[in-house]
Amino acid sequence: MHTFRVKAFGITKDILGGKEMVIEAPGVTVADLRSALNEKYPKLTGLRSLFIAVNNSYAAETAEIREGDEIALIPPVSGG
Amino acid sequence: MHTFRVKAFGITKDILGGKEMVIEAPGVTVADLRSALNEKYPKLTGLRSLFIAVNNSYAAETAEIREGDEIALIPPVSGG
Amino acid sequence: MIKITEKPIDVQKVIDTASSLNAGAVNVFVGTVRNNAHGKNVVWLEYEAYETMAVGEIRKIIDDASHRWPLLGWAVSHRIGTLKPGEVAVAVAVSTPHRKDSFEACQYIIDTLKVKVPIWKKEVFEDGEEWISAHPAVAVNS
Amino acid sequence: MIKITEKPIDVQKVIDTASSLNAGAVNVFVGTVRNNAHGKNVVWLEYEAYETMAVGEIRKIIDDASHRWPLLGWAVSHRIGTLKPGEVAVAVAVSTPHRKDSFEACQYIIDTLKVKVPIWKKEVFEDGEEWISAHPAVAVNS
Repeated sequence: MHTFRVKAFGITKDILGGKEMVIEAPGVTVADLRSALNEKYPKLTGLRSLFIAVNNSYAAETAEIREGDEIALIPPVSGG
Repeated sequence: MHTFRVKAFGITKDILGGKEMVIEAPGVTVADLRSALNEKYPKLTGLRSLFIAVNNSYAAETAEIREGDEIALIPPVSGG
Repeated sequence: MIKITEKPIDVQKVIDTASSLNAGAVNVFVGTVRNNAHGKNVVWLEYEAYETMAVGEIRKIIDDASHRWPLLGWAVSHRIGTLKPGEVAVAVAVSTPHRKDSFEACQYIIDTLKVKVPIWKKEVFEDGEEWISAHPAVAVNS
Repeated sequence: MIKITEKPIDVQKVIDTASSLNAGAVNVFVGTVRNNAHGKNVVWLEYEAYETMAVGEIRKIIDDASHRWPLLGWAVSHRIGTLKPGEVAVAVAVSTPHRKDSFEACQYIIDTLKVKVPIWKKEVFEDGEEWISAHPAVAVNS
């Protein structure tokens, strides 16, 4: 298992119950992390969308996360 | 002959040589006034356009001008 | 608010006048004097208006815009007299519930103002001057 | 200038920052908090940003806009924290040589900001609150 520290914003902060959580995932891709998140917090699947950002940029599902990367959950944005 | 007092703006002020001029025209329509103006000040025909306003609105060529109407020459506008 | 004025335009005041508590969007267009035209340096501009008619024509444009977009507030201010490069010649602001309408309405107002409202500008260069758009071909009278 | 700030936005400063002596046009979009949404009274809004990423995403949008339109100046300021109805949430200003480009570039920037930049707002009503657009159907959690 791999351990990731994940920042949460907006409604994901409410769903995860905090600004930053530690998540265990079976693999190192964004998709692996997403699966682990959805399993632990099923309410995430009810969102209109959920992007995962790595190092301040939107990440593809196939991207691999490395140690020290900054990971963040991006629920539907609503700025402006 | 009919006598009209005409306000001039922009380049027409330069062509007529003043802010307000008295023009004699053979008829009472805007077209009559335009003919008289073009004859007296041929440089007006070199303009990209020339509208005539009566009482603060653009007037049709067939409109009749009455005593007391405010008449103005509107060369191509360039506000903004 | 429709204003034709010799005094510098207070853009913030134009925006405040157009704003509304029911609006989510304000779009503002500010037209400024450029320091060059046709490759020549502009020293200053002279703006002249047929004021009573200009106010009436702007009012017609606002009325038309009000029928096409849900305007909650608006303001148009046009400067006349002598303007130096960088100074504000015109400011248009509108507020609407949503942003797309604010862009469309503001653009309609300034586009129409530029073709209908009796205001004229003369560019003064170092070696001559020219009433803008007066003649079919651009030529500088020196 | 890209700014994410808890302090009230000074729209005039945003405009001044975007202005340029070579520009003839400045377009400004101001997004304000409406006093109602879905027919309910909005008491206040809470804006939250993932600041480092938000600044980066706005920079990408400006870079894209700079490639599509001749931007001579620009400024984007977004407020975060607690906002009351009537307050300015975002201000975008761009200057270009001619006006059409200023409208298009400003609209592109705000449209793209609204779908890409990680900023979130929660509407707080008298009887509940809601993270805007979070769920497929609009529903207010009471």
